[in-house]
Amino acid sequence: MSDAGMSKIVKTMTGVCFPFILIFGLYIIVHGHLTPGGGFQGGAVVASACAMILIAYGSIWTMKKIKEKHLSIFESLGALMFISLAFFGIFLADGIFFDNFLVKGAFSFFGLFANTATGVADINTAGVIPLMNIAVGLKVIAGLFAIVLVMAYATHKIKEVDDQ
Amino acid sequence: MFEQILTHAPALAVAIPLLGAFLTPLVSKINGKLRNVFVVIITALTSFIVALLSYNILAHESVKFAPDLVKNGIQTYIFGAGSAGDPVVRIVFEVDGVNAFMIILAAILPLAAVIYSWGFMKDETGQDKYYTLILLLTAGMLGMMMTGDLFNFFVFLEITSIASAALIAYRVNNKFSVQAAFKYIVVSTIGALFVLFAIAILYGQYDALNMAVIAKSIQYGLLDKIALILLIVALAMKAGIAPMHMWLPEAYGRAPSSVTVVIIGTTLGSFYGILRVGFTIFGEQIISESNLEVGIALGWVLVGLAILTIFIGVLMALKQNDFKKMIGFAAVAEIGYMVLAFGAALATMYQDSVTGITGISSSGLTALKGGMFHILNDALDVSLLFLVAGAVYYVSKESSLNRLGGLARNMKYTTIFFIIGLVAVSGLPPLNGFASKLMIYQSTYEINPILAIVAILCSILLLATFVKVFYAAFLGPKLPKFENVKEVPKSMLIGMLVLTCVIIFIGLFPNLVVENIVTPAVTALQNASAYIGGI
Amino acid sequence: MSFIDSLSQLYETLNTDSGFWNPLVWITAFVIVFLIIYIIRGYGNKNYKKNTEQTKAFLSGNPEFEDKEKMHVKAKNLYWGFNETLKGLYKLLDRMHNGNTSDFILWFVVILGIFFIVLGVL
Amino acid sequence: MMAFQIPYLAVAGLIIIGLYAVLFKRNLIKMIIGITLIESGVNLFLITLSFREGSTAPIYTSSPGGPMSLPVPQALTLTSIVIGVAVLALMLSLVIHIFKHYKTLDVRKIREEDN
Repeated sequence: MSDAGMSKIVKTMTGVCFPFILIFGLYIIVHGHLTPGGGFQGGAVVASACAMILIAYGSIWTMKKIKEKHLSIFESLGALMFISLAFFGIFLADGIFFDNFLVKGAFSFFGLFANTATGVADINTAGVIPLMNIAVGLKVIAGLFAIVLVMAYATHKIKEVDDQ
Repeated sequence: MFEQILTHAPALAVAIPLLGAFLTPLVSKINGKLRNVFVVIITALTSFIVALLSYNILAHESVKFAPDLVKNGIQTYIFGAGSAGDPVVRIVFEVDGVNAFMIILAAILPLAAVIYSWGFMKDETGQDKYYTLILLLTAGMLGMMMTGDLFNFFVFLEITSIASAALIAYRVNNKFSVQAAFKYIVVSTIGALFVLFAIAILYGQYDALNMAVIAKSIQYGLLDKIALILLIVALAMKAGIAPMHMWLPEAYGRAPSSVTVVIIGTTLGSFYGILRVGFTIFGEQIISESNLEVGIALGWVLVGLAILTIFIGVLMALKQNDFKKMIGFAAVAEIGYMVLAFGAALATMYQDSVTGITGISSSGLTALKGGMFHILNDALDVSLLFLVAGAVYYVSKESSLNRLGGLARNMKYTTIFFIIGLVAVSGLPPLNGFASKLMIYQSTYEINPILAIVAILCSILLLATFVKVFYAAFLGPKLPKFENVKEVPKSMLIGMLVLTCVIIFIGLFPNLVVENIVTPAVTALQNASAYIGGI
Repeated sequence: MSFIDSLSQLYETLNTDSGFWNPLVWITAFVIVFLIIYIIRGYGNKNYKKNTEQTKAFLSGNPEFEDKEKMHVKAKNLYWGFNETLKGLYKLLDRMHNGNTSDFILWFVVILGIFFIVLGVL
Repeated sequence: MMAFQIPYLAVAGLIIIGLYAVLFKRNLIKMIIGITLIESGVNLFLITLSFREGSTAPIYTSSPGGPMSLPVPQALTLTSIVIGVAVLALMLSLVIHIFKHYKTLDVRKIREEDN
């Protein structure tokens, strides 16, 4: 991986593929409670799409576009969302930490649990679980991309020092 | 009010530091000072809840705040469903006497560390990440000490490993701290993976992850034996028992002092894991007539390892010239004393010829109490010494004892704290180290005099070690390069004072602590059936 | 158990199996002994004078160095005899503590093996 | 019945190869690969525990019916994989720093000197 990025062909193809991978990853996150997958898996897919951009365009260019600082804010927000959803369980519904307060009690916007028989399930049947999946997804996207980004940048820095 | 908090206390004790950890980066975007206040408040709140929880479990029935919550000395908390849920398939926190004892440590150590870091970390960069990781470490430690679920234990173990490794490498410009962190993460990952392997074996056998459920149905077949060995040895490596202790002095020595204090808590959390596995999960199998020989053999192996640990720790500490590495080796020796007590207790198991009931003899019981008491004392004493070492590093930027000297002339309070730590850790009367070591000496003397002699001898060598430090760093003429050294900032002094006060309190009233905190813990430790009945 | 009861526990003696330990009694005894020594000291010779040869440390007749660094015995020189006597043992310990990560894990495997043999799995 | 044993043999093989790499390889990166191998072995063990012959994936949506394999070990494996990723990332970034300081990846040279 050169620091300036790869050839024009690779860059163009990355641009073409990126939205599709993004959509696929987001699909996995949002449908985590119905199909295989969830926050971590979908987040890893999205983060790998971001890593693809990093490889195609090089770490310096990517560092200019997005800072590790901003990613860490997203990461905190994701984790915060997750833990606050768990905390809401104490204050609402039955008053238990990690309670699924959206499927019962006064805040039951989201009806019932998914039908336990086989067949097609609705997306709004799992209460807080999809929301938690989204929170985890946010954290994983930001976290994994930050790791890859910082590592790429650090190796580039070491190379720079070695060259001198 | 208290009852409301206490209902959720096991969950809150983990959730509040977690919430604090994730809020810290956002708060520190606003202001550095605000962040420090925020972190101290979060830690103090956690400590308060933990102390409340611990009090409610250990206190006598009539003075409890919420006696309904505690059944048989055990409070359970089922995540996600409350009392309506089936505890077998859900994540459960089960806090009994042992847990209530261990979390006292987790209440004191991070509080002292966080107050101390206010001054200690003043000039460092990346403090938001530092505080995030400290809070994460606290949450992981508390989770480890309260969970009633084996897999959850593994998860918290890994959380603490990752957070501590990142904190050990906090000073990335120092090559020694980076390599110490690498060694720590390799050792703890491999340990944790073997723990997971053992958990998987148990899960495959009994189709449960809940400790109580596994303990209820456990047999003592070949696979269970393998799981037992893997769990004990892997956790022993994480607890720093010789000859698997080599990571410990390096990790303790190279981490910033405030971090070391919290890592001591997690190391003792791993030690708690050994106790839980040995006495609760396999308790009814090990302490039973059919496996009496095996239990005694296990006890003697532990005693052998303990003697080795004490010996190596003390001898290496005597030779070290690095302040914090020396305390690290002393910490290894202190862990050896605990293992000695617990191993000796197992080795005294006997079968009553009349009733046919197997049990631990009365000297074994004293050993158990002494060992349990020593967990608390060791954590406090060693932590205080590390904080003093950090204070010395803070003023002199020097960790080698060869280049230190005459600091007592400028740092009165730090010197006093060091003397208190020295007296406590080397088991001199009247401080806390003596009380617990006395119990260990006496009980091991009744089991085998040689053990007690080795223990006392090594304690004397430990004193010699710290007298050397005291002489080399604090006494002697005022060195010209330390002419302008000043006493450390107030927050650091307060951090040390917190620990010192607890040490002196335990030292002056050992019976109070033993009767009210240690004895319930030992009773709970032996009473595996109560833990099983908690679910 | 009332609050008064728990207060009375403050000065109770810690009974270990065949002995006991009460720091408050110990401290009282210590203070009394200290007072006696202090009284005896009061009867001592009072011809001590400040800022004379009397106050200087006696270094076996050697002169005191001007350089403070040279006056301080460094940590590596303390317990020289002890280290010299146990040289063989320390060589062994140093070889054990070689700081090689692979060796840490090797010890883990060795202890695992010992436990397997003791508990009769192998 | 031999076919049932193959995954367990693979588990043992993975763990032993991983331990071999950790114990006898001198390159830090190879040691890390060894650790990941042990981790894969343990994960494979968990997954193997959950599988029954002829069972399908434990998803209710449009499932063909019939027995399903146990979902709990799969959840455990997933958690363990997530932790593994975090540990791996941490170890690799520490290795980057170690290389910066020591200019080598030989495990025998990565150690403290007395000062």
